[in-house]
Amino acid sequence: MQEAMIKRAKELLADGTVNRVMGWKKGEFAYDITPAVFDTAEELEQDFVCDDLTQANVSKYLIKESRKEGRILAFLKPCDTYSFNQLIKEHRIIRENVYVIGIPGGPKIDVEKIKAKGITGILSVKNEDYTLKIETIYGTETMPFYEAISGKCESCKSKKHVVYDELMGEEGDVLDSNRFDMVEKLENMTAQERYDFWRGELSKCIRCNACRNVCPACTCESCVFDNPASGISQKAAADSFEENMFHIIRAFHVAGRCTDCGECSRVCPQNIPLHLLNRKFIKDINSLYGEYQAGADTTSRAPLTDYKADDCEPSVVHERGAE
Amino acid sequence: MQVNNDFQPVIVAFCCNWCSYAGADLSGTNRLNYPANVKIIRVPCSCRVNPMFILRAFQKGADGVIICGCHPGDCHYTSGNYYTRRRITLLYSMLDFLGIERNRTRLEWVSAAEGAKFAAVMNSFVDEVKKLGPNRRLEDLRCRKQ
Amino acid sequence: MQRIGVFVCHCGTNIAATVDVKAVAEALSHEPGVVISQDYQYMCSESGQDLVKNAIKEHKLTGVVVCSCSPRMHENTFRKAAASVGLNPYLVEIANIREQCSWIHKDIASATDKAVILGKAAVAKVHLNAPLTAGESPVVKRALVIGGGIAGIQTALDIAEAGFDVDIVEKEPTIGGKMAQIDKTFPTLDCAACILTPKMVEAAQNEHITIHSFSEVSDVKGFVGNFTVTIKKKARYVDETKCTGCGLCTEKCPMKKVPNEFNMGLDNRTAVYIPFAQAVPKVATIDPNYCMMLKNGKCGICSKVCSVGAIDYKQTDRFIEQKYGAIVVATGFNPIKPDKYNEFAYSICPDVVTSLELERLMNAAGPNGGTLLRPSDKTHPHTIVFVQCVGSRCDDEKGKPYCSKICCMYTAKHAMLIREKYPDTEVYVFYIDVRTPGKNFDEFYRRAVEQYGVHYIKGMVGKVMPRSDGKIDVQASDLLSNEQLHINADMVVLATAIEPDKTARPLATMLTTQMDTNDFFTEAHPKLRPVESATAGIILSGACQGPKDIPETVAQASAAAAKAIGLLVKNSITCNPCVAHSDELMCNGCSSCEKVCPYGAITYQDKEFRMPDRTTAVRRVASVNPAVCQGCGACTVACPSGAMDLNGFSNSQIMAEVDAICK
Amino acid sequence: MLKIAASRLNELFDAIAEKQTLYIPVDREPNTAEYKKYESGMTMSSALNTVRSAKDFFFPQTENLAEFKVEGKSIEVKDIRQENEDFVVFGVRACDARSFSILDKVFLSEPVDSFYKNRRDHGTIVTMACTKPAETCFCTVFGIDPTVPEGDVSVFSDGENYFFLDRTEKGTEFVKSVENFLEEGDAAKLAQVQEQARSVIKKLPLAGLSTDSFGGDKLNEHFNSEKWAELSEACIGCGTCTFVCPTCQCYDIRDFDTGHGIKRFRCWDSCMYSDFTKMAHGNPRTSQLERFRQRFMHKLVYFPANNDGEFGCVGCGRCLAKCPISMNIVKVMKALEVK
Repeated sequence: MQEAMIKRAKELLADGTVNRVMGWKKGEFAYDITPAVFDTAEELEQDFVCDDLTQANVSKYLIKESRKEGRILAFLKPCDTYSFNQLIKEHRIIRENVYVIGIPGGPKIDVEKIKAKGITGILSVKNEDYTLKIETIYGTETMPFYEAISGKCESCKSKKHVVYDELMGEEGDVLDSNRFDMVEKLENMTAQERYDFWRGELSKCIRCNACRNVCPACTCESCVFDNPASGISQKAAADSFEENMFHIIRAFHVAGRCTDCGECSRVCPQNIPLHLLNRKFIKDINSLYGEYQAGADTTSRAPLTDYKADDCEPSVVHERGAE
Repeated sequence: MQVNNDFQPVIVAFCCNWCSYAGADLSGTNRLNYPANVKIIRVPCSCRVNPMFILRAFQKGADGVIICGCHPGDCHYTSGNYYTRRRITLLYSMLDFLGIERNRTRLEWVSAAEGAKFAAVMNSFVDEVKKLGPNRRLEDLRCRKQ
Repeated sequence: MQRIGVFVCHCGTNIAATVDVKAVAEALSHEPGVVISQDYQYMCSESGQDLVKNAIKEHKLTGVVVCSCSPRMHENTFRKAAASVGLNPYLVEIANIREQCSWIHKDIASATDKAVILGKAAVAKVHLNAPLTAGESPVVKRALVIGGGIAGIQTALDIAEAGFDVDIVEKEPTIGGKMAQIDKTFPTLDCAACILTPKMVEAAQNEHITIHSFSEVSDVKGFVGNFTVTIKKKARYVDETKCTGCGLCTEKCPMKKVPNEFNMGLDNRTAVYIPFAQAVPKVATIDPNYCMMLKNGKCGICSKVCSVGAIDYKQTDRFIEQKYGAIVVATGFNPIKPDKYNEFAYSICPDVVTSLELERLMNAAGPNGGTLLRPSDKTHPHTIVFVQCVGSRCDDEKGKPYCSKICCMYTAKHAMLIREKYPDTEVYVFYIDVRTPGKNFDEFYRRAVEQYGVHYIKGMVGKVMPRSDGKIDVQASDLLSNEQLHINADMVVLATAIEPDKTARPLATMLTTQMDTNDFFTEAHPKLRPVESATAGIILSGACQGPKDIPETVAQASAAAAKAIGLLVKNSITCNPCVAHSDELMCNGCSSCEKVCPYGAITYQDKEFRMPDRTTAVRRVASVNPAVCQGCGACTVACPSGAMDLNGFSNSQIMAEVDAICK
Repeated sequence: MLKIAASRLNELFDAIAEKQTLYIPVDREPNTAEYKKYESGMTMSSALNTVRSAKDFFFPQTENLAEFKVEGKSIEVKDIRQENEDFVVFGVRACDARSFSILDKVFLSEPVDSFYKNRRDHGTIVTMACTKPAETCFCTVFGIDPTVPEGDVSVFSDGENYFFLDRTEKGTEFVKSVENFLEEGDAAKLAQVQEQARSVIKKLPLAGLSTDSFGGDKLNEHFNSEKWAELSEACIGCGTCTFVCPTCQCYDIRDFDTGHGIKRFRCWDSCMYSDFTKMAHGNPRTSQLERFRQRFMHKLVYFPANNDGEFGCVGCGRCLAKCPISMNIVKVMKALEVK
């Protein structure tokens, strides 16, 4: 696929359809892949990469890129197209300036999962018939492919591209995913158990803002948490409350806008399952106000800027099972 | 559950100007008693209540937060309370998800004519929060009174 | 540094009996920024206000906190007082220590503590208050009246009388509305047409009034003083400016089997028609559902006979745009169709009619030329049963929960008219209650019973069954004698509930006005502002606001006109300064705020900005029209970045109050 | 050399913890370690390093500096220092151990940061020699020998035993305080383990990285380099690299209104943030390119310029592993390298 992508990108550069290509660039090892903009065929030949370890969602970069001169080619995985569409809806990306090629999605491999097996000194990772062959400085290691699947791909919601100018590979379907299982598991716990779970997770937060800054829904010119005039700006969580505050407000601000791309949890250096907060909102919205998938289209009214006269009362929360 | 009678919870009530604040006034005019723990903040519409305000109240030492607005369909601004209802439902659900006691938060519709309801709601909410005891799960320790 | 004055009111003993006002004043004097803290017997009195004014001058106050009764009571009083000595009125805050403190608490210690906290919250807020200046927006000196019934006509005439231009938009080909269909009016029994038609003519001839008949409002933009309305002039296939209303086309039209809606479908009209003789404008209209020419291009007779060449088969809907300063809604009512009530056999028996149908049956211009005959066999009815509250005061979904108000009186009128004209006819009225409040109303009803011998029976009609001999068996219960009755009737008249016109709901959405669950427009205040809607500049006239009889409708119509005139005489209106505003540097143009704004006050524009890194960029940013914004604050919460904030209730002000309360 | 059998390590921990607070790295998840206050029964992590560095012990992410008690119009200043307790950090790697001396240059030079100094004075650092470095390791580039870490006490493992080498006065005192748990041991196998580690270190993929192109005198070569645009292009401006970095030492001081007073605290700041060093007129570095450049110029040019050629990086590799977009100091050095 990578070769075909480079070939197609070079064609589109050559015929003037686009003047730049948004993709990913090889790193020092197998896994340290960086989103990058390529201007020439030579650069593409040299550095372009799109393999099992290429996870980053590049939609957010297109906010800026689509405002530059000329048109940019962007390779988007199915999940990335949802983010892209949502950004179109919010008038953040200028659609005409992006040429979208839909590429097949995952499952992608997360190197963290390989490292968690105690494998270190990783030089290269190859998928040989669903067995990963990992070259390390200490020799060759193997592990089953499925044990290294990235968290965001484990509960993939859709293999369908919701927006593209052309497709490479076959189009997939919206999947019946198990993505709410963990949310449900938490819902079925007692309040004390939930409290303990989240305290354990959120207390790890170092407020590096990686989740926020990578999030394609967090596109404010100035975040409330960076703006001293907001009264809640913080540079660090000086108390457990502030850890809660940051993550609750962030989840609330992206509620109805989060496409569940999973980048927040992927980039968290402390492995906090932040996507569960967003998924909780998605699950609530689906069950209380009707199925809604942010980014599935560019016209529908978002659940929090919409209402029905007979919406449920907040007492639905209070009437749930015992605390 | 053990009820600590000495515990005097701090209750913040956000009331919309057109219905609930007037309802609160009416409950005063009719001399209907409710505990002094309840302190009202006047907002133009319940939809002015930002989730940040609710969290801020808990941070700074509130033990319960209640939002009151016009009945659905009666909003002075036509649709404000409908947005409130969605936002607050989701927020309360999230707080519950994080294990924060769900009875510390409430949303009630109180019209300008419902002075008696206002007093009844406040009485029951204060009782509820008293049963729960001080807010510990969503407090900022730095703000705890020495 | 702020210089804040705190003024604690005793309100006689209203506050002072439960709150230690001196302690409150003392406690608040220690708050940061407070330079003077005083208490006084009656702060709202002349001398109390002077105390505040003098303190503002003497201590050069930058903010004032009055601890007193509800701000809903005296906020304006103290704001005016402050303004009179040069302090911006929006630098005054009220701490409500009466309704929300002294009146609800009995224990002095806890009430005093609470009063101090409420005072601290107000001080904390006033620290962040900004001087606000109410903006002004110009008023377009023209009014729109939607609906051309008696309500709309009266409102338009009164507005025109004051010298302002006013347009009437009427969806039917003629103005006149329901009153034009009515035969006689209660309680005077004078002829409806005789008193209505002169008014219709007056409206048509008034130089200030423009009538857009056969037209609808299709879009409303703008705000009080400056509405832009799009009016759809539906194609009537007749050039209004040429048609003289001679009626020749209607005589010659071969399509004569069109149900005549003016006569409630009890007779027929032609495809090209003038609804009734006194129609205004007296212009023909072609019904495209029946016209052979419009349907299949075969006919064209009307065009041939028209001597002025007014027929225009190619006419299409036209849209005109007009600016208005005020809009009066007078969309009126309709009787409900009683076909859901199987027990009354309305759908299966032609001799079961509604009251409005009876009006037409008795009207000289009606299908029978004014002689009351049964619709089925055109014979004279000898026994007539009136059924009250059909669909009114109804618990189930078939009807309406409210009392339709006018039925008791018009039924008395009908009964009386029938007994007067046809003394051999027995008239029975089945009622739940007879409600006749109103000038000369109860006397009128008593005349029906006492003078005209109408049989009023308190009870319910259980079943109406048409019999094979043409008679109608009416089964009913007499609640007073507790007997079951069978009446062998010739006709049954149903006093059906009235409901708002179906066009009202979409109109309310366009106007951003509120409606109740029954689709009646909601007034701004049920007692004190009964003719205005809560949306500034939208005024209510007639039955669109609730069931009304003619005198009440006319009274409200004139009241609505007074409100419209009150607006139009102003050159500009003062806007509420507590409105939202967007910080363009923070706005990311996502449109969340725009979507939740009930007034359409937020628009977006692409603006060029100098970015922090010294480049320029075009960004889409929100801006709020302060004249349209009503200050609800929905947008401020929808905005994730906090770019949107609300004057007078800013994020920081509310959080300062929260902090002060939670201390 | 004094040693303790690996099986008896927890006995030693229990003994230390009895006298003072002890922190050891423990596994939170497989191969994800964090320092925790030792409680009896905890197992020391075998992971190469912790996600967060050990700088927290001397320069915590947030630290209260003072409290102002406010009552009405009166303000009273209260001393709320909390950094006066002795503690031991066990298991610090060579890279982090070197980071302390870098931080010392910042915080212990005049004017001395008394909060930092107090914590330094009260802390004993027990380091642990590396035996199995990762692909992201490049400490040797900065002259660090991970097989012989600095610290008050260095500990070496041969798989069966832990050997103790006291290197400072404080270290000697520490070893003395636990000497009845230690015994003289044969370090022959240790030398073998060390030799093996050194041979791996030589072969590490980043071992060839050179600092020759960098240093205090290289300002003009790099500041205006065209490479910064491309390098910073993907940077999302988060603070992950600075917060996991053992040598990043920027902080902000803020006041928090508690309702009954003000708590003045300092907290880590990141030069990657758009509001870093924001002043009345705005931020002096207005683009992400400038912020990005600042971080790497600081580590590779400005810091050595002010600190006798010492670079502001210890090659721990944390930013390589944690950067959300995998841009890091190694890629920057390679791109800017003058060949």
